[in-house]
Amino acid sequence: MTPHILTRSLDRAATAFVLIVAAVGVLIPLSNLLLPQGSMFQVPTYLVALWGKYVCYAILALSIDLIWGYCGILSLGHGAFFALGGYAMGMYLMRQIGSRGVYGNPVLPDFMVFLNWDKLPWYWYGFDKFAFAALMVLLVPGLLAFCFGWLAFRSRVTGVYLSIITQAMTYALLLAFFRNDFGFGGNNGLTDFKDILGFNVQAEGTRAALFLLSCLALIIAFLICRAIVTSKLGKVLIAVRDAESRTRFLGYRVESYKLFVFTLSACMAGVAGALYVPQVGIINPSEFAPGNSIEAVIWVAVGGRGTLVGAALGAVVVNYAKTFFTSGPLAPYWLFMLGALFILVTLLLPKGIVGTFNSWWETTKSRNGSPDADSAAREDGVGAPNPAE
Amino acid sequence: MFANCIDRFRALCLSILLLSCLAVPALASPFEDSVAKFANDEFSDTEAAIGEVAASGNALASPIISALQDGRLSADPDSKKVFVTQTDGKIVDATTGAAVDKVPDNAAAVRLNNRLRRTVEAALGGLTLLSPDPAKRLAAAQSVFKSHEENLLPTVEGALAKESVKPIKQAFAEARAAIILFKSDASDSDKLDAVAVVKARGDQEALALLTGLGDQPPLVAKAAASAVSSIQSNLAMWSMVQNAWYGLSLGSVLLLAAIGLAITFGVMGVINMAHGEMVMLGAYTTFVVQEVIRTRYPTLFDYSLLIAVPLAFLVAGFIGVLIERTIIRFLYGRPLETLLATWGLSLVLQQAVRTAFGPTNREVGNPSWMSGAFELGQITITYNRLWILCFTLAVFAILLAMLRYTALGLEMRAVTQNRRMAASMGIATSRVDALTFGLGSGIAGIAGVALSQIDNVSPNLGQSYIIDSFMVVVFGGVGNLWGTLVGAFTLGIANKFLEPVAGAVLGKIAILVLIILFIQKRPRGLFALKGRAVEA
Amino acid sequence: MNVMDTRATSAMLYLDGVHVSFDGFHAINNLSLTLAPGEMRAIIGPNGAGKTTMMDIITGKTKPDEGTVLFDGTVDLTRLDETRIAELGIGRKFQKPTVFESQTVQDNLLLALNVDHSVRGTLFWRGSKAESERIDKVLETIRLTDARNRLAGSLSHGQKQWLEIGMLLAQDPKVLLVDEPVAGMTDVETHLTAELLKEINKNHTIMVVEHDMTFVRELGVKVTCLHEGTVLAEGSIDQVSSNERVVEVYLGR
Amino acid sequence: MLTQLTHGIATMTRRRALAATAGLVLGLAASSPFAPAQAADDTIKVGILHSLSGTMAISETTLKDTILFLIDEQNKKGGVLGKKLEPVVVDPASNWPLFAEKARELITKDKVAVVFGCWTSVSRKSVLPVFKELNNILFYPVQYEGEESERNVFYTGAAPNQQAIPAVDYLMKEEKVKRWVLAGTDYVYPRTTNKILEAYLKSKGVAQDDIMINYTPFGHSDWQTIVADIKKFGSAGKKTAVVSTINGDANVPFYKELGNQGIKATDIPVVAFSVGEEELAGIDTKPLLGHLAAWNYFESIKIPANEKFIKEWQAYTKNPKRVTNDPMEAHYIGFNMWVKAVEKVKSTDPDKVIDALPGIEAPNLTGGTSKMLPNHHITKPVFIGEIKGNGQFDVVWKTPGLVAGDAWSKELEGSKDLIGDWVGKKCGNYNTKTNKCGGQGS
Repeated sequence: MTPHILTRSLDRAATAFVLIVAAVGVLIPLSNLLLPQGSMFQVPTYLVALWGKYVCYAILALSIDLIWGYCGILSLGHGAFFALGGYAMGMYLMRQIGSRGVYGNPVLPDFMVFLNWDKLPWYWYGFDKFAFAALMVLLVPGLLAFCFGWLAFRSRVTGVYLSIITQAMTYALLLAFFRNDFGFGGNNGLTDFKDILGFNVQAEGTRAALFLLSCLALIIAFLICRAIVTSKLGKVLIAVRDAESRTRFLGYRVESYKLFVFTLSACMAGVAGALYVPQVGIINPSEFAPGNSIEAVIWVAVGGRGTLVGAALGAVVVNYAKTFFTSGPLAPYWLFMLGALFILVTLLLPKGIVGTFNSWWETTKSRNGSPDADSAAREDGVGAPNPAE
Repeated sequence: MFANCIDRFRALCLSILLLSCLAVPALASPFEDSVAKFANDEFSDTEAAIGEVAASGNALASPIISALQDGRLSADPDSKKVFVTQTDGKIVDATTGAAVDKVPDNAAAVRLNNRLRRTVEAALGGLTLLSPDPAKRLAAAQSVFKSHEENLLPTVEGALAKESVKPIKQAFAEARAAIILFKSDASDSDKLDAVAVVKARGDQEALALLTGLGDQPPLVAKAAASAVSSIQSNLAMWSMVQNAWYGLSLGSVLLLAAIGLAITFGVMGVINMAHGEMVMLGAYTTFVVQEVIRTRYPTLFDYSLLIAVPLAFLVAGFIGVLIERTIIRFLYGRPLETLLATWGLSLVLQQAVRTAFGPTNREVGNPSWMSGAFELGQITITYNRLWILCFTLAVFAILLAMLRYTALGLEMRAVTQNRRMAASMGIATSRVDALTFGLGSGIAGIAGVALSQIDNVSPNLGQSYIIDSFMVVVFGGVGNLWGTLVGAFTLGIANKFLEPVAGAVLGKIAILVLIILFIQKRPRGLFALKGRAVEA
Repeated sequence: MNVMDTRATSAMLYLDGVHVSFDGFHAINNLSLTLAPGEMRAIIGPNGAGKTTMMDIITGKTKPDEGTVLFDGTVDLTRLDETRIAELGIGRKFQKPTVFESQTVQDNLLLALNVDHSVRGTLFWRGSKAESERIDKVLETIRLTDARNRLAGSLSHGQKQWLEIGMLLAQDPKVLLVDEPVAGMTDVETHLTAELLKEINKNHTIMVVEHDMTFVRELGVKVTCLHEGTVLAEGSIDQVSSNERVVEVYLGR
Repeated sequence: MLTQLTHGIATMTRRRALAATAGLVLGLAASSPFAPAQAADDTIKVGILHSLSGTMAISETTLKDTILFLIDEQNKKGGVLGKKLEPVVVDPASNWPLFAEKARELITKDKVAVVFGCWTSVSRKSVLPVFKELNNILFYPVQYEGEESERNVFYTGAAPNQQAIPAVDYLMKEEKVKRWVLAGTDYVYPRTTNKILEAYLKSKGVAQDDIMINYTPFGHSDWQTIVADIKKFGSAGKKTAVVSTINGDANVPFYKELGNQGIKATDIPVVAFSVGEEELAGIDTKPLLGHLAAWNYFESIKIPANEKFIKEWQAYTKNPKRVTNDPMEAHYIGFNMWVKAVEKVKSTDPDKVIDALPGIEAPNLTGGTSKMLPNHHITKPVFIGEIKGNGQFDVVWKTPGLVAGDAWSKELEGSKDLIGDWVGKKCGNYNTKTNKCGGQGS
């Protein structure tokens, strides 16, 4: 990528976001590793894992925002790409267990031994190599998205129809991965990981490194998204979102654009899944559940659709709330709160947290007669999406 | 020959005793001993007691054994006394038939297990072969067909000779054939005749009987083998019909679940993710109705569903109107945001029901007219499925008629086709919106009443139908009720023909993949609206 | 080569015997029409006459059930999709002004420029002087220079109409299909629009659909009146408006 | 806060903003809701990790109430080591990664001494690494597929040899069953159980043709085809039975279809391993009379200890109809074992308690005394119950004594030489052939 794309994409808010994430990525692991336990600023290890999870969710939210917020493709099956990336990583981690499994079989993962499989299925070959697995993390979700998108966008399946068939896709995958015959551990999925690249996944250092990597991935994903949405391509995407057939009459091949961002977004979701798995320690078919994908869309809606910072923020805020409400005396009522949050945000904050903040900022600034009201209003280089699709 | 005579004589005595229902006081002490064995609370003793009591020829044998079958026989382990609680609530001593005031406190119902239950059935079959009640005779003949007790042959033959009701006579003939087939000293020609009779019956029980014959003379074995293969090929043909029926039945469930969505989503364009929860509310309404009926008016139980249908419509419809007024109406023209808000709503409703009714399944009973099954040729049609199919079609027809012929229906169509025009013609569009959404939700509630008959009534009920419902509506074509109908039945039948080949899981996956591919071919479903209007 | 063929090959747009029906409703019925290069043609007709459907057919949005649609004498438009047709050089302005509301006026024009429209091209696009000069020029033509940084959604109705015409200019097509360009405009704006179209016509072939007879008269071009999907009359505005059938079905009273 | 954040960044210099951000981030991360709660020294915290929402709430909510009840009872008796027990309830929401997160939170933040929790195998697998890493104790109360013995986990539910195999034995002996349908939900527990049963049946001379295996997805609701298949399979002239490992919600429509299609227990009995009193509470059981379930506990068992437990439970939940079931009894046993072990070592230190637990005995609710074995499973009696018309079970058979739970199945090729022994060998997967810890090798 040429440098001008990068420079163009970094305005003040974006720079701030990158710096914050970088600060989080460096400071949390450092405080965890260097400060003495019990110190006020020491972040306990379990919080490193927890925040690592949030960061992965933020990447997933970015990938959804790229297609939904900027291109109007509402995928209710993005969890599928996340999970596929996770499975690719999980398969690598499974192979790393080697003979340390409970049955001590050097090649076969435990669940295969206990289903009496005598050899590794062909699609597990190669996953003992990290490079191969890393490639698959991008390739498998990307390829699925490409095939799916090629079919769907070429036939001009749009709007609700597209949302529903993406849901059908993830539901079909959910059922398939639940099948033990499918060879991915069935309902239990892949778990009991030991090493990643020779480091113990449970060691504090590894966790800290994974956290740092996740933050790095978030920054890279953010920069890629920024580069795209601030390029002319981004303008075309918004044009497609707001008036698809108009764009077509201008001579743009809309399906190619959609296919490009959809595939890219699936790859990003795959990376998020791959980083997620070693940090939570399990990947299982419930990640394919349609409800998960819908929830991820809601993070974006809460944070602010069509603003990249908002998407990432929404993921963190909703999941933080979930963590908060699922323990303690509020535990039995947390679904009420989550449900109410979704309803209230769509009703009262249709632009999401960041979108609403931007509007407020704009009015405040213009009231104060500040000259560059426009740049604050258009934090990502564009106006907020027209809610009416 | 001589033994046979005695058997016949005994059977005659037995039948006279049973028919006349004379309360001859049992003098024989062996009978008392036998009955007392019921009090031992050992399955082996109970089994012995059943055999002895059944064979005793005592007039009390039949009441005792039927009491045992229904759990009305109790025994006092200390005094070894056994009591029969009659169906009218009176209690008698099992050995004497004398009335007793009450069962002693330490007496407990005589317990059965499955093996004993079969013994009881067989014994009762023998005892009721000559019952004056035709239904009992038929049941007896069928249980003899299954148990093929050799010593019942004379009784069966006697009953066969006397029977005048045709189907029962047929059943007796089949029971006799079954006994003869298992009788080691029956002649080859008798056995060949018996094979023919059983073959003519042609159902799975006949098949079970013939395949379980064991050692037979070569001629008979050959005839049985050919009968088996003929029954099997016949049954294979029927299984196609059966699959089609199952498909229709599954299709009706899908249609029922989707039909409300066809209104809210198809006609109004509101993606209502809380649709499944409306179905759930309907099911819980049924539960509440049944609870009230159970505690207050137990005699009305068979009418519980009839009462629940309008109530479920009102409850779900009311909540639908409430949702429309407080949430959906602010989101018109933003279908995807409606999706998110209603998803949140579905979480709230689920948890609300979980809080109010507890997380576990709730029992919703089947009224008697929805229980059981009947045979049509060689397929079993269960009443609940049949009623659901009829009910679904009725709901569909009523809805269609409503949209076509009532003022509200006309207004609904006007508003969905051209809101501004409708408003300018004096239609209160917001009222119509609320009522349309209420109608769709109300129909979902009705669906809940029917689904409570075949599925769990739990807070998760709705979740399991939402995806399928959307698939049906999208597959059929949004905005077209007939499309929803055809879509539901197509998916149902396709699923049921795939299931035996691919298994339930792969079958379902295949259906999903087919839907995805189908939408590529026809992006707007089976019955898409064409023209400029759809682009608007 | 017979007469018809000559007409076909020399025409910019050539429609012959086109039929289209939606669910049994014949929207277009044996429609034949020829547009010569450099011509401006006004299309009039009552609602439902098939004007917009005709544009849909030309731009590839709707496929005709039968009939011939040729562009530039040789290209069969019925086989191509919207993107390809737009690339060939047929631009369209919609009945309801359709601009990209959440983007600035300037960006709307930028998107319309007929430069590389591939994914790669747009991803690595960097503005050139030539491009910005062209945008400046178009902005001037459509009198929106001052509004260049405003969001298109905040423009007035008339300004949106003009922006869309501006987008057509930026697209620089061979044929412009303009659907009701003056609907909702003031008299002054209408006049200016007519001037603008005449100016554009110097370099482009134009087909205008319009109800406003004053406007059509001001254009002073050949007029075709459609009715029930077929050509009812064709000729100068005076000829057409004096045609009895036209008066009966359209102008009325 | 967001406003301040962004506002701040806009006005401050970048360096100062960065410093502010750093403080904020760390503050946010390290403070609420994760700041270690000020643990009162006079209480011992007990973690409860059961789903209160989502699909598993249907089963797990009761277990949460059970532990709360047991803690309440224990506190009435004066608590443990003179300290009151304090329950810490979290909701993992039927979400497996959330189980791991919540386990971590319980151990690290709330500093619980022990956790009672999980239902599904996958939730246990998900929290397993957490318990190993943070060295805490999990009591797992549900029957499961076995093939596991971990130092930090105590399995108080049944292993396959404590449920499946006795049930099959019963059917063979009492019902003379010759033909078997193994019907299950497609996940690990049914798969493994069916593998074990298949091997076991074959060892008893059952032919492959006489075994039909069928798997259905979770929440399967249309059972027409499968019930018809079972009926067909059952009409081959041999006594047929269904061994059901069908899980959760799918049971209700399955039994309803069985009842409606007229399959009676006297024709084709169904023995289920996942259907207890709680599940039956949602079904009209009259058509199911005589179908069977195999468990280590039934509510209907009439001994004083059980009757007392039921009475107190119903009083505690203020619901005279509230049923009890097998996993509740497992928690009852596990809880009492933990209390005894803590009192024995006079400490709640996990290492000490883990070492003390094997050998601890605690009365169960069926009249016997269960013992914690070195493989962290317990001894239990096995009962076969027949469904009665009132939603309860009638015990028709029981094992003569208590059955010791096998961590590793003898019937499976991969595990037949393995044992778990945390007392002598200090190893969960000790190979008795090679005399080495660490599984099969090969």
